[in-house]
Amino acid sequence: MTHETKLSVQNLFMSYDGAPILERVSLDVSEGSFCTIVGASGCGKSTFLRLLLSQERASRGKILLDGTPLPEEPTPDRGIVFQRYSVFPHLTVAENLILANEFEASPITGRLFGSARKEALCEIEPLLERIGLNQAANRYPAQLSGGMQQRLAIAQALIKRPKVLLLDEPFGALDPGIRADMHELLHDLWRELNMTIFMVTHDIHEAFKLGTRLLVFDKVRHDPQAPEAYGATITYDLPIKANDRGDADLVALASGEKPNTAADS
Amino acid sequence: MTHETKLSVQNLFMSYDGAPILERVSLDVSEGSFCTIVGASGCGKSTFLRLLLSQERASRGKILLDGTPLPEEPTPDRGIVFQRYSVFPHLTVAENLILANEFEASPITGRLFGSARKEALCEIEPLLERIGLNQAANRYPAQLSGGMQQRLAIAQALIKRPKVLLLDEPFGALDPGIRADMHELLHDLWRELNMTIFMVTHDIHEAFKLGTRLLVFDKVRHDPQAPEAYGATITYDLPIKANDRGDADLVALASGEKPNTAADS
Amino acid sequence: MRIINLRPGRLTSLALGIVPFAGVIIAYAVASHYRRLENPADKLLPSLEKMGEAFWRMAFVPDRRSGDLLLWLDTFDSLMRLGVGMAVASLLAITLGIAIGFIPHVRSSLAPFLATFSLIPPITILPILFISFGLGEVSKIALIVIGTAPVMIRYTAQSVLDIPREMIIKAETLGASVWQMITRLVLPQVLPKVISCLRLSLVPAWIFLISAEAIASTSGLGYRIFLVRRYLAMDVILTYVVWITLLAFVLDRLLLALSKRAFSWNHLERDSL
Amino acid sequence: MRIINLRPGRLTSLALGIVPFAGVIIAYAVASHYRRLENPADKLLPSLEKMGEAFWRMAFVPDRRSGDLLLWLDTFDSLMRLGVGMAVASLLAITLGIAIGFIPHVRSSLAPFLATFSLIPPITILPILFISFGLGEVSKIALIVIGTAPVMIRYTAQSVLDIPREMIIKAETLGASVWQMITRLVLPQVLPKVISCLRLSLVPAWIFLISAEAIASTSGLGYRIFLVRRYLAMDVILTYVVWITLLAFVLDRLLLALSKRAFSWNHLERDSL
Amino acid sequence: EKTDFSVCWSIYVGWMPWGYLQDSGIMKKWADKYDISVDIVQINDYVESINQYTAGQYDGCSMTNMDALSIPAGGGVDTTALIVGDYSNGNDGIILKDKTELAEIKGQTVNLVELSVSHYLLARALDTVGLSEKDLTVVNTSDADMIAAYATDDVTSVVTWNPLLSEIEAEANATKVFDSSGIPGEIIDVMMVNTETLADNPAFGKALTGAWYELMTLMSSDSDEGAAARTAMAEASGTDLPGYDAQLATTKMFYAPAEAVAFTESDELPDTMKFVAEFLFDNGILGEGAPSPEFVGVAFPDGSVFGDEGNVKLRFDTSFMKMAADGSL
Ligand SMILES: Nc1ncnc2c1ncn2[C@@H]1O[C@H](COP(=O)(O)OP(=O)(O)OP(=O)(O)O)[C@@H](O)[C@H]1O
Ligand SMILES: Nc1ncnc2c1ncn2[C@@H]1O[C@H](COP(=O)(O)OP(=O)(O)OP(=O)(O)O)[C@@H](O)[C@H]1O
Ligand SMILES: [Mg+2]
Ligand SMILES: [Mg+2]
Repeated sequence: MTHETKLSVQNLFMSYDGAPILERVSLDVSEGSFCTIVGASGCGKSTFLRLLLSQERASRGKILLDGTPLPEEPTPDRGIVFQRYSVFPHLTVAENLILANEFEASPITGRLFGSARKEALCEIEPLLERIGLNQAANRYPAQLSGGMQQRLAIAQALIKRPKVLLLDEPFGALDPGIRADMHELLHDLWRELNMTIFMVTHDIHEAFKLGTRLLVFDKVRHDPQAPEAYGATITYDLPIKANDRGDADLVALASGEKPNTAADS
Repeated sequence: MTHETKLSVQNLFMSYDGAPILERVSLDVSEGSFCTIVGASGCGKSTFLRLLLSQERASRGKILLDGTPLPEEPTPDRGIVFQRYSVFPHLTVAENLILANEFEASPITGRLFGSARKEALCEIEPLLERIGLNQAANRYPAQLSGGMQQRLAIAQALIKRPKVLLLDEPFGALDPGIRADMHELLHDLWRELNMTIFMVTHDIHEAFKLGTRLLVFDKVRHDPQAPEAYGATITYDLPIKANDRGDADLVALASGEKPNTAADS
Repeated sequence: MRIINLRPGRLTSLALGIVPFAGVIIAYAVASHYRRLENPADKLLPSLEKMGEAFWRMAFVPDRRSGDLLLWLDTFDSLMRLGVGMAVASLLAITLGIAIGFIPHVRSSLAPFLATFSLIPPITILPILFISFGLGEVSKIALIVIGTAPVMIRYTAQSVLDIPREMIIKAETLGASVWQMITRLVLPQVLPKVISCLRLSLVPAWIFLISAEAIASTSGLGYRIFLVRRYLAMDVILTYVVWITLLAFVLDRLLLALSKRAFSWNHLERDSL
Repeated sequence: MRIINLRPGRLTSLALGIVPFAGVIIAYAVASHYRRLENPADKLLPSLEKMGEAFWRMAFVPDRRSGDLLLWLDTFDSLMRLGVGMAVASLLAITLGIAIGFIPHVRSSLAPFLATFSLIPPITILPILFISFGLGEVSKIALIVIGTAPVMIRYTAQSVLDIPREMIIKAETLGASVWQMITRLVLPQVLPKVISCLRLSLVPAWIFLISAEAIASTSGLGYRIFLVRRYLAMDVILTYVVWITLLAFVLDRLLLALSKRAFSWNHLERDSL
Repeated sequence: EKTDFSVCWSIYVGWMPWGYLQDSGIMKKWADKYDISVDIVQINDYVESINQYTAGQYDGCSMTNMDALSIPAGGGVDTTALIVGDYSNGNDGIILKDKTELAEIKGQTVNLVELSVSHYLLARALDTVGLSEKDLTVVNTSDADMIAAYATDDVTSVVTWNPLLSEIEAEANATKVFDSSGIPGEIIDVMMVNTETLADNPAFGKALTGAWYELMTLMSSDSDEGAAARTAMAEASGTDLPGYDAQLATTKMFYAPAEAVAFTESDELPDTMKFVAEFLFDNGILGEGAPSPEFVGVAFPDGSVFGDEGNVKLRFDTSFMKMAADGSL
């Protein structure tokens, strides 16, 4: 694992319709980091990911990827798993997974035929098995439970082996057994591909278990008369050492100390 | 807390389009229990809640509430929080919360006016504060983040103080701080109203922290050739004593022992 | 950057929007010019000045026979018919649409009939309409209603069916009666859909109005077009067509503004055309 | 139990569905009976047998003048026109609809024009259609296309806009080019919508077809209806109306079946009318 | 006892007086005289007006002799020709594009309103040059679109009536090769009324006839009032006075009731009706399952009957026009 700066966020401001959401966010992330992001609901975590993905443009500030400004639109070097809408409803599970392959292989039709298609389908077999969907390979997303859909979405985002992976509460809808499996899958791929991961989660245990770095978003300034007046920023930025993971004290500390807007208001 | 049987499920079978989802589910739940339900994704937990709500009719078997068969349709004695779609998009936060009140107060218009409305709005102030939405009282759900919407949904379900409350992964989208607050709120109300609660969750810690009884759903019979051939049933039914809660060993046991379809297949 | 991620600025957007309009006007002017070169008295594609004159004459010069300002008289009469027709159709859409979409028994009973009925091209049964409703205002309004209501009812019923089942169940657990669900949940969620459907139905409504006025009427925009068509007075016809289009446009925008004002919650999430 | 939770069984459902049809037929038979009591040769509401005879005559007795079986000839010609017209309209809807919905610059350029153009009642500009497309088949098809395409294009464009932005972004992260997104994501997700829109457009398409055939034609269902209207042969007219309705119904069902077969993923989630 | 009557009419040169009767109050004056009320309603669509009359919505309607025979009479509604207003004397015609002889129509497609008087005129014209309908193709074209249709290249010949006829004739490449002055007195414009209603309420017939001939006198006069009346009619039909006068010139108006009586009682009328009945029968539109052209009976003023005497449904009756001629209304 190198420690070169992969991604650098410099004094980022973001507002929607004049209401500031994020302010003065600065961050340097080295290649191969696994940043887990926690924060109060509605504080702008998803917005931050959208900025990293170039889905939205920051009001002010810069984001550098490998030292150059981010491309102006989403590119395959940054994968994403959203809270919802992440899989294509008109494609079966298997088709969802070979899609990226098809895009790459045939620029005109965007489709594989015959043996090439068979091969692509074979290639995803192990992945299907790993996410426990091999029996459902020919079902459409609408025929899957919410959890199964989310597993598919994660697998789909991993298939292009992106250098930067953005995850927005990807495991929220999964049961603990599958979740543990997905953790493992994600962890292995992270190591394998030396990905830089940003993951928003509400589960502080998960944040500690997976992350190498924990980012806590919150508002530092707060005007009780106008709670919308200020945006959130990174209030804690904790490196997590391997032996910290699962450390119950730290967990308690982090959950206890994390400031809570709802309780304030 | 009384120990009278509140809800009794007798040999329940449920299938969709011929595919069995649940089979031979039997259960007696005493009044004031807090049953947490875990199980593999897609195994039928939500389906079980739908049956308890009378949203669906079982293929076979009986469900008795206070010794009499369930009403044939949802009634205010059983509240519900779904994974999605639980709040009304055309009403503001405050209007969502006074709606039940309005239904009760005016059978014809279903609407309160003038001072009655003011009073109703006042009444919900403390609740709004408790769920941290008092600043957002006049916003529409589409203007809230996912987590805020879910908090509103929970508050809305609690407002009729139902005897039985059904929760389908209600805290999946919440961050830990708010989640802890909501736990507290739910726990207090459960005590206060002596509700019987069924909560589906994917967080085994949450299941142990809140529940008095843990139900694990899984398939007992499994045909590798036809994984859809059999339905799930209750494979573990563990009473949780107050001092068990948070017991790390038990947590590990439950998460480790929970059979996992995805890993099998 | 991919073209789908490039958003034109305000000015570019305006300029782009004007291009096709300008194109059509220029194409018309050129075609008209060449036709008039061949035959200076050509009636089919009159010059733009001539259309302007026709507009002036119809709008501001009192008719010799009746002393009326014909354009305003026609507009008023047509809009009255259209307004009443669309109001009746909307009312039917709301009542029947909700009943069909919300109550399974009503759905079983009326949905197949309505589906069938909506397939009958109303102009084929015009004689029956005229005989049932007479040749007065009622039959013109009836044609508009018969022509637009079935689609509006179906669309409304579908919107009711599209309300997530979970919301209805939630309402039941909040103790709502069927009537309360209708007034507090279904109606408010469906009204913006009714308005969009109304906007879509305006075009067929105009067509039916004009057809009806061409058959039995002594005023109205459709009547005037019919009357001057036999002399191929295209200057008047085209002026009226532009005027009708303008009226339709204004109505459409008014309805959109109404919807945005009255149902702001429905316009929060995404772009619409 | 609330009425909204009571679902009628299959038989009840069937019986309920038949009631309104039976009601209309009985009402007609009674009205017809009383009219014929007064004037046995009444043409306005012929008896059901007479309509049966008319059907037999049109379908199986060669015409005295031409020797053709008129019903089949008319049906074939009309369906050809309708088919070509709808095919062209669908093609326009898919190409322009996707361009407008997907590419902001095209949207800025064409959306306002299209919105305006769709407001013009096509029957008012028939003379211009004639000089552009002649008086043959092309102008009839053009009338159908002009009448239905704008709505279909708008609807398709709106469907494209309604695709969650997240999916497009996901596709971008999977390395899709704009063209690939169109062919693999937008088109497949929009096609079922185009088919539903096509189903909805069939009714106006029939109306425009019949209007077009009334203008200048030697065959077709609309031609026959307008021709026999000249001697109030309501037996033929009503037979043709029933026949058109039947054809429209069959087309509608065929399109639905096609959609269910080709886009099964789109029909998994909820009830539709 | 009925006191409220209504008649309908559609826009055509010979029928514009009906609209003027209503607007000017002449009709009301005459109706008041007989203690009844008569409403004169304009219907834009000619066929629709006849259909409405046939369906019983109106007590009378202006139409041609041919349409009276095929629609109301053929439909079993006993109908009386109350006022024979005019016949077409050049008002209907055949126009060829870039051709000058009627015989050149052979092999062409001819645009006309099928089964209308235009169609009849064509059949009669073809007779004169030894052709028949089989020698050409008839394309049904709605009258409202006729002028625009002529402007397209597809159309090479049309049969139509005024004002469309003169509009098309004004085109440089148009030649009128035949018109109704070639078959004078065969295309007759008549106010038809329901026989039963008329029999029960002679006052209705009297009021209509009285009002009509009062206006005829006014209209035919050279006075300013006459010109004003004609101007009003011109504008109601969408043209101006010279345009309307041009149309009147090709219409043989019976301004004097005596002329109309003479025409109706002439020997030519039965022959004309025979031609018409044969034409209708050949085209299969003479009533349901008509076994022969004589299926519907037509009674003439002298009591003679053409066709089935047991099924007389169209009656030419001069008694009311005679009253007008005698000044006894
Ligand atoms: N498109 C938008 N327009 C206007 N405001 C928005 C928009 N999207 C989000 N917001 C607002 O921005 C704030 C942050 O939203 P965001 O979705 O980033 O929160 P979050 O931290 O992801 O919350 P959660 O944990 O609930 O998902 C919220 O207050 C929300 O209301
Ligand atoms: N309406 C339906 N028709 C057919 N099958 C259904 C329907 N609803 C659910 N299923 C199937 O029933 C099974 C159980 O679904 P259910 O939603 O109860 O799972 P779950 O345990 O709640 O899963 P998750 O934890 O992912 O929410 C799944 O296999 C699903 O595909
Ligand atoms: Mg978020
Ligand atoms: Mg579930």
